[in-house]
Amino acid sequence: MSIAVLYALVGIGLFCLGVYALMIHAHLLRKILALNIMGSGVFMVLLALAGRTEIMPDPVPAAMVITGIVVAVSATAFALALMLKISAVTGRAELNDEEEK
Amino acid sequence: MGDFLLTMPWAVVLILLPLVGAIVCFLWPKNVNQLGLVTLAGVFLSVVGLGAWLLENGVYHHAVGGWNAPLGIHLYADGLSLVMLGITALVGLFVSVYATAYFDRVQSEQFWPLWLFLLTALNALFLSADMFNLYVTLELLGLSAVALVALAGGKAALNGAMRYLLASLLGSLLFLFGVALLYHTYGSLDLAILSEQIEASPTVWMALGLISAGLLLKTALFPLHFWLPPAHASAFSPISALLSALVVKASFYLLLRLWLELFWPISGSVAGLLGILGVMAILWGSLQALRQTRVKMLVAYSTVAQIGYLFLAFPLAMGAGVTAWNAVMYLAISHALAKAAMFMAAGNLLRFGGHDRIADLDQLAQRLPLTVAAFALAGVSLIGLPPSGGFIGKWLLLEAALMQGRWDLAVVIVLGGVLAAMYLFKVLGYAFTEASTPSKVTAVPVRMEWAALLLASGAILLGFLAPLILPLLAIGTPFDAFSSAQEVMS
Amino acid sequence: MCQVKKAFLSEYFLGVPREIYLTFLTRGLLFSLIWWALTNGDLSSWVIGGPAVMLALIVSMLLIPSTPLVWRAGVKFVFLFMLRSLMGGIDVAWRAFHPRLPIEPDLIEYPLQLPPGVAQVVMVNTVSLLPGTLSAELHDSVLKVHVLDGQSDVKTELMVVEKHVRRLFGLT
Amino acid sequence: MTLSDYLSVLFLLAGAVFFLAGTVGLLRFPDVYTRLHALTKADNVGLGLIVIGLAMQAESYASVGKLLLIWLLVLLAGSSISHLIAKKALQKGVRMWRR
Amino acid sequence: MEALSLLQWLIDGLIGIGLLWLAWRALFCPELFKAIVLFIAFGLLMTLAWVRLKAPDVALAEVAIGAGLTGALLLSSWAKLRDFDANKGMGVREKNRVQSEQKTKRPFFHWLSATPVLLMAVGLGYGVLQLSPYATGLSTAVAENLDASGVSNPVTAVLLNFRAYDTLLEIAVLLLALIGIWSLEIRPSVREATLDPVLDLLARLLTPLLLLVSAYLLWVGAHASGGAFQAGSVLGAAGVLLILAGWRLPLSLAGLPLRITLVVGLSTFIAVAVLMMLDRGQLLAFPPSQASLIIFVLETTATLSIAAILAALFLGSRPDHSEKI
Amino acid sequence: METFYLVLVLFLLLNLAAGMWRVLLGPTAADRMMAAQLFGTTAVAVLLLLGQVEGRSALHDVAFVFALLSAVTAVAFVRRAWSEQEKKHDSK
Amino acid sequence: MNWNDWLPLLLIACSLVPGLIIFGLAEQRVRLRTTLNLSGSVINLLLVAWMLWGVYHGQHFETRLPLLPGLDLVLRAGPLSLLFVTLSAVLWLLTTIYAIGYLEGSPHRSRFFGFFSLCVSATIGVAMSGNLITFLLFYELLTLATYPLIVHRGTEVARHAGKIYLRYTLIGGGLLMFATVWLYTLTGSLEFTPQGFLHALGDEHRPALVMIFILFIAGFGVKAALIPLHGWLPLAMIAPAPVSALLHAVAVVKAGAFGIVRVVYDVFGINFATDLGVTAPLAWLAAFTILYASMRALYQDDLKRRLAFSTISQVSYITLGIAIAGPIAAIGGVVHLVHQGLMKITLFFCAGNLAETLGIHKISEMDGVGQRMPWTMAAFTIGVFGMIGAPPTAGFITKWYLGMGALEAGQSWVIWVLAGSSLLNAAYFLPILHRVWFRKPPKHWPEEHDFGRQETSWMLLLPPIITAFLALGAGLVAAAAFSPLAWAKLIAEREFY
Repeated sequence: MSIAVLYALVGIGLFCLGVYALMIHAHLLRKILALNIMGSGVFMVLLALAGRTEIMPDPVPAAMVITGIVVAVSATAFALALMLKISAVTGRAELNDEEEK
Repeated sequence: MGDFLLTMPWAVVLILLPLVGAIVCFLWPKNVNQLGLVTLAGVFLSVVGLGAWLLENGVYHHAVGGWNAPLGIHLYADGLSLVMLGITALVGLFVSVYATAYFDRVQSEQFWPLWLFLLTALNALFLSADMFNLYVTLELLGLSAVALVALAGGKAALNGAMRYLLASLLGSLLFLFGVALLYHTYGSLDLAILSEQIEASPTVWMALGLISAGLLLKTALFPLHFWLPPAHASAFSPISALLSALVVKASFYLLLRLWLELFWPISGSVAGLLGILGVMAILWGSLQALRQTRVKMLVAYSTVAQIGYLFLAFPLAMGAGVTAWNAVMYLAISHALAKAAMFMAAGNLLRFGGHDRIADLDQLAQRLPLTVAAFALAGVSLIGLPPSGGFIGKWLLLEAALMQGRWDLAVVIVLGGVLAAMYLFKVLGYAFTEASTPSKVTAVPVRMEWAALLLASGAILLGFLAPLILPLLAIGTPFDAFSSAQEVMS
Repeated sequence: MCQVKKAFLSEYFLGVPREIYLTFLTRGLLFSLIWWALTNGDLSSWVIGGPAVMLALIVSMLLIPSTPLVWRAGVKFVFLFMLRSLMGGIDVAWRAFHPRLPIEPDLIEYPLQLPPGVAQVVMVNTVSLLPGTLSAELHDSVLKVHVLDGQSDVKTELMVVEKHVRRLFGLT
Repeated sequence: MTLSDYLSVLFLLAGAVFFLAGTVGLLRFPDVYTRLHALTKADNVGLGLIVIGLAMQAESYASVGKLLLIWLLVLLAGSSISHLIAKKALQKGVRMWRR
Repeated sequence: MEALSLLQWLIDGLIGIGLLWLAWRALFCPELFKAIVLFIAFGLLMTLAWVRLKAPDVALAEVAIGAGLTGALLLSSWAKLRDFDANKGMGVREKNRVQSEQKTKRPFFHWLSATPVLLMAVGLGYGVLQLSPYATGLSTAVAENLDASGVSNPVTAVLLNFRAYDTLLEIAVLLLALIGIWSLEIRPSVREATLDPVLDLLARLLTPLLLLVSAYLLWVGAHASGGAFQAGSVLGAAGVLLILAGWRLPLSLAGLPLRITLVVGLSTFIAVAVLMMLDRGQLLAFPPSQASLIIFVLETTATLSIAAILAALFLGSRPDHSEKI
Repeated sequence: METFYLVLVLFLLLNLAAGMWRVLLGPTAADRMMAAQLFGTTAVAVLLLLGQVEGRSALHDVAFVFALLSAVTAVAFVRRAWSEQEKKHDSK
Repeated sequence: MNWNDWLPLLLIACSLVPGLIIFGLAEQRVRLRTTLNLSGSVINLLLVAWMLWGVYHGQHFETRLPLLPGLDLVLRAGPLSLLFVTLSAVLWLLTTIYAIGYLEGSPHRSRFFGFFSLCVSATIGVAMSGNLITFLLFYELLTLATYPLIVHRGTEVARHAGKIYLRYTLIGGGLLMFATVWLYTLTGSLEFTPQGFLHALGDEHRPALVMIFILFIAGFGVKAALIPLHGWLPLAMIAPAPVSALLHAVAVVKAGAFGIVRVVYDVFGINFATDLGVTAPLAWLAAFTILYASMRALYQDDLKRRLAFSTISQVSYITLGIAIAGPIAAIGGVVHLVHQGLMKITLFFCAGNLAETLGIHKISEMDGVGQRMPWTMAAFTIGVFGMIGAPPTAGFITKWYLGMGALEAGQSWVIWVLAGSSLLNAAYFLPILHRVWFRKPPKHWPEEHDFGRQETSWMLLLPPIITAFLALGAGLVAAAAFSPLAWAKLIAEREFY
């Protein structure tokens, strides 16, 4: 096992924690946090595994992660705005599980 | 003229034109409707151009930036992409015309940039041959779709949008994780290169699982469909049309593409699982649709059921490959036309009576005949009754199932049609009868009625166009990779 | 929020021209220095650096009122500040490590003689880094200071600092 | 190791001690205000010392400049923010701990 | 070397465990505010992890985003959420809010979701461990073509030349998010705290500095860590800071001028793409001799747009509509 | 020398871990935020030290940006998150 | 390009195009609508006559369009097709006239006539299909086009009837599709061929073929209203009278019966089917349906319901004739396709006249109605005698040939079925005639409309009289060259092609 693999495993851990939290939490802000942490986990795996060889770090995963971070920020900002709107309309920052009658 | 058709880089135009359109609509929102329609017309023409090019030259390759894979990104188009692009442009055009009448000034200012972004994402997705690029297009697609759903602004729409957003982001991340694993196994993101090297290993299995799970979530295959009905039912009708007809298909297309070109050598053995989920989707979606009391919700659940059909091809591809894939693609495009028309018709009902309660449709067949006709024609295609695109699709699918002796699937295919008939004719039946409480009515613009009707007629017309469309699908033999794999297996 | 904008403009237009000229120069120098430090002295970087410094200069002129500083006092002030803040660190470290936690917090009010504006803010920020003091509120030129050790003679210390700040800004 | 190296190590070690002090203060001090004292002062001094220690190893004046700039920034931000937090705490009536 | 290696392991292990612990607490501690603070800390630690993974470019991006924007966004959203609650009445609501923050699905559901997640974790871990210990990345391919790319920082070369198409779409995603938020028509929060002289000066001091740093990152991106996105984020942070200090874009600039700033990056990208298409027949194919200039132009405009978009994302509501309400 | 720097890094990281305790303890929002702030300053130091170890000036840039931007979060906290309504909850 | 290649398509267009135009017409454009309708049906008749002449002289009319790889859309005018087409064309013209009179002044006539024309197109399409997929296509189109007619009145009852109708027919359609595709995967062909195209298949496929046959019969049996698949038909009586007349006399039930003919003769081939052992059970089923439905008819008071059960019973004669598996019985079955059509439409027209003119729906209200509406009731009487099979009506010819065929095939039990059925027919029809002619009329009819000197509108009166004459004529001049019987013999000669 190398340090790369250590970080990759941490990434997997983060990802799975995120998935679990996303599923069980009701509050939207928490779900958004969970998605962000999941994203970080994926990015970490992506980048960590690039460091398996010591010679020269692979720039392509780094570029992908940067792109991914931008996308994640966009999505987070949008999700937060949507959450606020929901909260303003329904009074709760949760999804209504029951259908409207 | 012919020369011009063959020299223009249509694929690039298909991606950049709607993007430019979106920017222009965002900058100068005064004439969005005209700007948008011009863009759509341009996109439509570009698809025609690309089609001409493909017919002449086979597949299309474009190394963006002049960098060849694996370093750069390739654009790629074959018959499969072409048909998807074509259906997108067609449905898009009609929905756009519909939208010009549907939205008021402020709404159309919001609608157009988002929709054009969505169109960009769809086109880019259908043309990309790079795994990471596909991820970016998926995100572009998901965000624009969610933003469109949220436009409706009500409680239900916002909730639906949020659920959709969460599902979509989760799906994208799963996809990205799979991409990461693939990249680190083979050192490339290019589909063609990956497909040459791929072989079964624990890592590849995990990648397969993650990518498939992500895309299934976005495609809303049972039991991952939970987000679809609220989102599709609560959005503005033209948007529901776009979502059900195109957006869901995009992730399905991607799944199909990846399984065909990438995973088939290893995934054949688990294809049965997708088939089972497909069957459950058909049954569950139809039963839920039967239970609904509102038209749009019913139509949305119908989408859940219809998506199930698309997955029946996976277990069937083993013995009856090309037939099964043709069947599914035919079903997909027929569903795109029919479902778009159906949502548009539902939008007309909503506009007309201010509600979409099925039991209170109140003699709409008399008062809104074009709309009800559109609904009925679309329904015919969805049920799979002849003569319609849905019939051809189901015929081929049934043929594939029986060729392989998959009686169970064959029965489900027929049963699904009967169930579809039951829930759709429920709506139509009430459209003939008088409601107990008449509601106040608003006039429906002619454009909205005709857009729905023409699109629905398109779904019917597809029943006669198989000799034209099936050869298009075969350009570049997208289903061939699979048949060679089949030989290896047998 | 229009007042804010107006304030910016007035600060810009109503200043004394010569002062602005001077400020312009000093700030330009400062920004160039920063750019030089950032780019590790790379000469080719000035292609971007030049416009960037100019832009930063313009923005800073728009945002920060031109306040002429007295250089000699400035050096003195920096020296004092360094020393006192080091003392501050030592002081608080000592208290933190001390097993009995020798603190006796108190809140005192200290009326500032300084004119409102940049000078007051500099004072406020400085106070927070001095030993045992933390500026907690500035209201109508009265500074509330939270002190760690109520017994110590904070007021005198504050007066010293205020004097230095006043000199720094050339307000005798 | 040269003399400057030894000096540098000394500064760095001292810096670390101050960081420790900051943390200990953060944990031991009884209320917001006192904790703010600990954090602002100790950490800033700690960082300053580390910056000086590293500056002695630096290859160019420019990088020394950059290090100093970083420290100044942290100083400015730290003191401003501690003031803002303290002010807000007062406004909100967070009670002060008294012996 | 033995001690050194052990030390490395300890550091990386600590960071790894710290990350997992922070993530766990951020996701499962009862109080939402605490969770947000923990998440901010998580972002900061993530930066260290990127540094340890020898990806300073990513670390810069993470810092610019994690430390600057995401934290501010989360805190500000949390505050707005609470304001909605508060507007509906105090006391009881407060209790409800705390409950709602902790609310999860039924315990049965916890197990139902935990099992597949655990399975997935095991599977993924196994999959990763099965990977060959030698990376088969594209570093050699990038290195071979670096000369023709116009920049010497390989990450920038990938982002703005080899895979520039991704970046184009990425900027489109950013813009889209903003358009999406604007179309939600969120009313701007009425409450804006009184001006604070200390904060005011801080914002005013930092803004030109942030501008300089942004320009620096833009420049340095060509041959070392940095680049358009990092530069844009830093500049955007200046905008966020100004917004927080109470400054608002004058209405005269909030209309078309702002919109043009928002799209200038994407538009330039498209324009360059089309020009290259016309010139060399391939999308975004830069001639090697002019590549560095083209990339510079692309990055500059992108920086401007990214900054404007990020600041606007933080503001949330359309600035040209905000005054009407 | 390298080992020394790394020991320092490790020490600072442990410091951070201890500081996290405060985030959990609270009791006021300010306490938590403050701890995160500590995180910022310490992380700057860690970054500088790591930069020294790896001989990368890029890390100085990271530290620089870090220092600049961590202020933004804190300001957001003070201006937005920690507003008037929290009185009862906080002052125990 | 040969004109003959397009004639079958043109024939369909004759009703389809007017239908589509009519959909777009405003409600009040009565004259244009009528012109379109009538000219469509007249042109249709002329074309049919032309083709009859052509086929008689051995010409070939076939339209072939590609539909799927390996499968074409085939429309072909063979003798059997033309028999059905002719029936439809003639009755369409008459029903159109009748419907114009019947629906005068009622709402949504554009929609009605549009779908009506669509139904006719579908029926003609069914008749002329040259292969199973084409057949299926038009067969389902027929289902769809009739649905709006059933729910036309827009009442809750109508909606319910429509629902039941769809439930039956769509499930039937599903079975058909299943069977068709299955067959296709076995043989790779769906083309209707004299003597069928299955006998080349190996023995190992026999169980599958039996299953397919059962599926086909189940599918077609729904429309042909074989017991127990008949449940929709009595309910569908809610539709306006012209619909009941055309649909139940001609289009829908005949399409089902026609499908059975096609499957037995042109898909399986009668010899092969007999060999498989599937014809005998079919014959029993048909016989049972004949008797059971007649028995049910006895108990209906609603005139249209009684007629409906009568239809169920009568249509099974066709199936019976086919299933007996002898040439003479087959002629009887095929000719009954026409004869039953003529007779039953007469009865429905008359029932419609009663309802429209006097508001009479029930048999118990029909006392003495012969005095009020003698012409209508005369036509009715002819129809009734035809149904019973009394000579010299058309019904007699059918039963004669069926009986002869059964004897020839050595299945004498059929005679008893025929006799029993005739008895039952008499039992449920003759009392009506008694009421009509020999009882005293009541003082007030339930809901009387005044049509001046005539007993009812001439548009309502003319069609039943004509059809009654045709029904009578078909029996009287059965030996003539172009009589249905002669044509049926031609069909048998050319092996049902």
